[in-house]
Amino acid sequence: MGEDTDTRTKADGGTAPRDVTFEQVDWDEIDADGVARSRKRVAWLAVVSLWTIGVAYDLYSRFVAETGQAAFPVLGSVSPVDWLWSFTLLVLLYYGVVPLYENPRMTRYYWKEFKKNKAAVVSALYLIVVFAIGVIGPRVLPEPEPTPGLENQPPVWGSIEAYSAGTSCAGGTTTVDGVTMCQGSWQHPFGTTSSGEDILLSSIYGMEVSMQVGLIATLMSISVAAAVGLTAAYYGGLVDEVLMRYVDIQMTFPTFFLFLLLAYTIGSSLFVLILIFGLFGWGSSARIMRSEALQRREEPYMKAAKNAGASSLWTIRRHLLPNISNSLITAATLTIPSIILAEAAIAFLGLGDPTVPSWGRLISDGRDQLRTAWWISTIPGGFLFFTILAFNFLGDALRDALDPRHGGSGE
Amino acid sequence: MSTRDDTTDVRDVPTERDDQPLLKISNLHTYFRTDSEDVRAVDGVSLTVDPGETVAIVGESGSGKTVASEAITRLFKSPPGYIPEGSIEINGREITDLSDEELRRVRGGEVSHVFQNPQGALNPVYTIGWQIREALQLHADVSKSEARERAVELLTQVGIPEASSRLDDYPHEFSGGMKQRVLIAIALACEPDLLIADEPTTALDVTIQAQILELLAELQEQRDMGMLFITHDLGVVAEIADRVAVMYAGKIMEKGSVEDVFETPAHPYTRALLDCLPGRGGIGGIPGELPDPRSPPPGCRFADRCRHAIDACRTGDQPGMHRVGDAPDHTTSCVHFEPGRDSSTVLDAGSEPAGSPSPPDDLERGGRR
Amino acid sequence: MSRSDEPLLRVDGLKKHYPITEGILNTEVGRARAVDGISLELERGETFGIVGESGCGKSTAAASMVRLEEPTDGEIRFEGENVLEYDAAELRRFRREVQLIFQDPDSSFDPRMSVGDAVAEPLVVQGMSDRERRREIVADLLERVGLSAADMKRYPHEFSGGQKQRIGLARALTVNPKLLVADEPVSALDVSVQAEILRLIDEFQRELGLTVLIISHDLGVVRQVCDRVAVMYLGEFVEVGPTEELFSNPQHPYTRALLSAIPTPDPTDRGLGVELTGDVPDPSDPPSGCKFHTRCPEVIPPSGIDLSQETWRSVLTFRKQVERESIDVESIVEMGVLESGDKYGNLEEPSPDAIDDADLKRWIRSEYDVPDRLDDPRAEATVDDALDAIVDGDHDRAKAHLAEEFTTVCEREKPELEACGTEQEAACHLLDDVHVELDELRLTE
Amino acid sequence: MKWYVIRRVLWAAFASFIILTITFVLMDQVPNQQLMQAEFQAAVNDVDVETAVQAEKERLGLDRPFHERYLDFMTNVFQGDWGWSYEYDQPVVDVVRETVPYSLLYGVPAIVLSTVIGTAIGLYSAVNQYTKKDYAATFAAFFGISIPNFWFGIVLLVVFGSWLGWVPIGWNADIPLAADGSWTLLETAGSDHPAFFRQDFEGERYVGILSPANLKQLILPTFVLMTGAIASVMRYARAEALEYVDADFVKTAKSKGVSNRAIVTKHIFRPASIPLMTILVGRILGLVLFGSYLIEVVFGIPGIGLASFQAIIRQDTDLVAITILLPTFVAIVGNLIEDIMYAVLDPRIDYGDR
Repeated sequence: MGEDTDTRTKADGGTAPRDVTFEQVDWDEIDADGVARSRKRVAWLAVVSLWTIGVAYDLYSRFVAETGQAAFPVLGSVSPVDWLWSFTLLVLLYYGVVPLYENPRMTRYYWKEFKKNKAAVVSALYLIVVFAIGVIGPRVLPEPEPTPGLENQPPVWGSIEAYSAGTSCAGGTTTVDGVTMCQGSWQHPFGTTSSGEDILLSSIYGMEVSMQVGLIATLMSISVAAAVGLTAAYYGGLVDEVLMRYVDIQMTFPTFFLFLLLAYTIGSSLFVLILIFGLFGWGSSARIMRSEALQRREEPYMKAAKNAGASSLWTIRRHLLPNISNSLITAATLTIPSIILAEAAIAFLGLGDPTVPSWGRLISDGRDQLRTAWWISTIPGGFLFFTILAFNFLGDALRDALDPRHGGSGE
Repeated sequence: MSTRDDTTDVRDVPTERDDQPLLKISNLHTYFRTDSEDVRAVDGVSLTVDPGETVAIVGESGSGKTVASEAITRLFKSPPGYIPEGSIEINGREITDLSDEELRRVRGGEVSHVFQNPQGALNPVYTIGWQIREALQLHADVSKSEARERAVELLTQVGIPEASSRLDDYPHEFSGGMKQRVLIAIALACEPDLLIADEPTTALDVTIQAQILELLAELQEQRDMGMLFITHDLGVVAEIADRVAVMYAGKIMEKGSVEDVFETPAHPYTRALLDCLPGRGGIGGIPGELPDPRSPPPGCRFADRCRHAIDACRTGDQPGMHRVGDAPDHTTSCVHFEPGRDSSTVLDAGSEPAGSPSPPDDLERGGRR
Repeated sequence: MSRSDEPLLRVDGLKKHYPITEGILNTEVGRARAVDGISLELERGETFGIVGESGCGKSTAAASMVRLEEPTDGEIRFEGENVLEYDAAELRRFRREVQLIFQDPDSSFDPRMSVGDAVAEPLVVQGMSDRERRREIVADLLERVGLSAADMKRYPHEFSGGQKQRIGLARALTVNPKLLVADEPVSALDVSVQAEILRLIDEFQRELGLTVLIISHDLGVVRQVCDRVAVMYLGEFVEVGPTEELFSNPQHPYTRALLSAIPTPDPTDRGLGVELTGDVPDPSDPPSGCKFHTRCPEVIPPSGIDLSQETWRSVLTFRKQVERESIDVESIVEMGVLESGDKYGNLEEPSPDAIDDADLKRWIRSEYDVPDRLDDPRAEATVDDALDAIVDGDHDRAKAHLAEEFTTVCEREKPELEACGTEQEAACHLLDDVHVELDELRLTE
Repeated sequence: MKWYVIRRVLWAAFASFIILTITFVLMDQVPNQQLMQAEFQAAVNDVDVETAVQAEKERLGLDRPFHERYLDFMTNVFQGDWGWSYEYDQPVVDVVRETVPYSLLYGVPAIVLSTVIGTAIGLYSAVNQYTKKDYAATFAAFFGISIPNFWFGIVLLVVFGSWLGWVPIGWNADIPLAADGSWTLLETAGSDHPAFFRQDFEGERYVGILSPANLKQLILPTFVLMTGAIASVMRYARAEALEYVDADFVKTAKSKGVSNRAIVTKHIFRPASIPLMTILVGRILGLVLFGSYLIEVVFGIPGIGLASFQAIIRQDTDLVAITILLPTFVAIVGNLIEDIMYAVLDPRIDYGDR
């Protein structure tokens, strides 16, 4: 078999420098060729390998050599959360930014669709700012530290009765109706907490925490969910049964309560929190993606791919995954804010990592001073609220914009 | 937008009927609002249906035939759809300016619909009996038991065996053909004067289609009901219609009695459509695409795909309805049939040989005998 | 190397059953017999059509033939090689030789893949890694199906149905297949576009020497393009033959019914042959014997019973209802009372007991269109006995009576495809007589 | 159908079993409070610490092999013997019995109200899709979903409690109770009632669940819990209803002459309500369970959430286990009901093979 394809080529002269029509392809030659990878992919694989080596070395020095955290040139020591964070950023870059850059036509189209939703554009801008400050801020700014004497300082535009504030007043004092009022100052634009920590600084550090928790845990959760959901839907049968029954069990244990249980028994660091939300919170996303993928699996274009001779992996990656991206993005945009909220709630309850400058902890700090120093709870609460709101708006708009069938209206 | 009133032309054609038509649509437009320009789904359609008569609207997808049928009782989704101009009279009463409440009484009472897709047209969570009873009780004050009796009667009439035991079944327990029968029963529940059947057999197999067509014809005869039959299938038209209107891109291209239109198709579009039928020799289809319904080109909508297009076809509005030969009701919207032009350019052109679509310029000169 | 005397594709006794499971352990309780033993041979360069109503298994048959579905049973040989024994690499090569065109142009393209990528996909998965070469092949093909190379970057929703179907054809041709399987290639399109697509398929077939298998419910389409046609009913071929012979001289009652049900575009030729009543039976519980006998307008009556075909048909329907115990006496009484007017007008609660047996029997007859008196005395006696039994509420007796007298050969024995013309074959007991006669003739000679 | 229900019930039982096992294993890792106390006592009393701890272990049965303790734990849980709370100094069962009613006090009205209101808004929004009303409702829903309810609670407390003084800031746990500590709907009590501790007034005031004072202090927690829930319900209801707004059968109904109102209530709501109900049971339950935890902490309501929170802070192991298990079981039962309801309510679905 196959020799006839040869004859076809030769019948056409065979000496042509390039086969440009389909009749002239020598498939046996192609069968003999190996698989080539694009340069982009090679670069990506290199970066991932580098990262993996870094993690491996870190793990080695911690647990095998027991020399403590590994020190790297330039970077110094890298915490577990930072490892995850760097990987998350890499993935966002490779799967989010690079395709948009490579496909300007598609990008313009998405942007045109996305632009229609004003609330989403504002949200996106807000999130980009928060993200940028959150990523860069903690690298260049000093850590917020309790400053005895400068407790309960008001924000720059406000004032507070001097007896409620610390011993000194950064913005000087005034006297109103015989009460000495402590004025705000640009030294602490958003004021300070009851322990004298600068609220602006704390909020910036809080941005990093929220972004880390939200993005890392969501990436983990969505990746697992997509892998499980797609595998279950594509293969069906026993694979589906086993995976989905496991999801059932996992989902009966609400993540929040699971975290409480684990926080109680093994302690609660930010790393543990991220892992728990990332590894145990994907049940409902997996269900959504599975049901979507089940529908897509029956579409004729899946059959067309199979008919072309595509492997299962190819079909899942190139057809199933892109076509459930609506569900994926929906799930992701539902997951990010809920995880940020959960982290804040846990920090608010005081059950989280006490060393982490989370917004939830700030809100909790200001709870008792609400009547006097309302800004301590309100300002970080506002950041939290608007971040969650922005993610929700953004998700809604993305869902609309990413649907290529959405374009036409009318009939 | 066309300001020319197609109806004036129709009035030129002497009609022998003295009595009032059951349905009279004049210069109906139906547009849909979009982000950019409106989609002109129906763009000036005039049509009458007499009691006991079957009129078919035939056209391909995108011709606006379904929208035209839904515009009669304003069933299309609104917004975005709206009727910018036109008049619809039922038994002499204008219904375009009726309120929703008044229109509600027309729907199902005087005018009923049967739709294309029987699978989705029945509410899956109610029994068949409930859905027929609902139709009955909306328009007549009947008790529950009377309604039940009537429902059994209706189901028996549409050929559902053991009707009374099937009243409590849910739609998913019926086959496609049976569902369509149930939907016909619902449509007939209140003895409508006009039945609008929108591709009622398209989703069904030929053998089931034959059953449904026979049923419709039978029921129509019993009730002397007018029927507006929407279809894309010329075979079905030839089978069931008395008169036919050919629609293309929101306009009527040709109308007349079914015999006239099939024997002497006048409009180049009708002729091309008939040529596409299997077994008619003309293999090759109609090259080109429908014009953009947002901004249709000037002149005849079909001009760009027409073998006989001349300069006059590409200016002004859609040509008026001109009489074809001596047939009383047979009119077409083609410049070649304008008084003073030679209509034989179109009428005598044979169908092109299979597999070799020649450019239109060549065919201009065609018309050899 | 293939043997040239082998047909391109040879299918033998192909079956595809879907298990129906129930209960806590998913035990198999039945099987939907979508394809139940079909055989065919595709010669190189011919166009073969399979027609049938929806649910007859024609699409499943096509999918099983090219191993998109794993057949339950049967043998498939492509150029002499057993397709069912292919390993992964061979199967991939086989995919190259056999390509499909799908029914719905809207859903047969991944909405998130540009048309260029979609057409190039077979090339990519078959291992052609040279991007530029792929681009050139795709550009060439798009132009050959009447689009432009610039369309490569556009997405499927930007094209009309007809254009998409052209692209579908281009996608199928990229790997230069030998067999093209078109599953309802034009049924989702308008007639004017249908003709274009069919012409395009025809052109490529001639140019490339393709073998084409067309699956369609539309007899018009099949008649127009196919050399040979198979008519399928409930997973089996009931008739196979050269197109013109089959259409002009159909041998199987189902083919005849199907042909008569097509509306002709001729207003002077009205009246469709509504010969088939009811729906296609459930493929998980197909009728015994000839699967078509439950709807057949030409069921052979048992010898010794002489009834008009119409009456005989109604007696059979009646019998089927008795068999399924679905004679709803209550509702028949309800209807009967309604229609009888005065006689039972004063009845409070219409119940079978309150009705005269004779009336009830008459009503049951009329419900199933059985005449009040059958011409054949033996048949009449049987029906009457059965009715008595039903009125008495003894369904078993009624069943036994009817089964004894009215079991036809169509129900008992499964007809096989047998030659009934030069190349025509049909599976019907009506043809047995012809053969018997022929045999007798031969014997006497 | 029968098999389907049986399967679901068995599955719920199996899931509960797994959850209990996980809880037991995790709790087994936590240092035992009593042992630590014994150790401390021994150190104080200058006895041999080792022997004292060993004795205490024996007394508590902790020296027995793992599987025996595991079996014990399982039987105890099923027999309602849920251990001892050191913080409350009473059996855990009693703590649960005392605290759960407080959670129901605001939880039940919040669930009922948010379901009704949310569904109504969602339907309305779907029917008026792409109009200003729809956008307004959707926009409001985003706010409802996004607002962190613990923070919202605090802000509302400041505004309405401390600035405006409309509602009390502290939560008075005794108001819904009668003088003898039992629950009552409405009755009058004098100043000797524990709720009025340190208050001096003449005559009698209302106490009980329906008393004005109690309702007043319930307003904010109920409202805060509702905001998120209404928004969620509304979004689900809208999405479900949109599935049917353009359905063919709605067009059939319209062509029959059914009024717009009846189309919404009969033809759209009824089919949409089936999947909706099932979503609601699962999702809203989770939302409320999670929300109540925070709300009780913020408002100081002595419900099960606050008890659990304090148990965690104060290392009251048995109480932690039970207060975390309880909502989990509520979720399991909720899911079970959800699945069975779906099967019962939807005539379209044949559960023959699954």
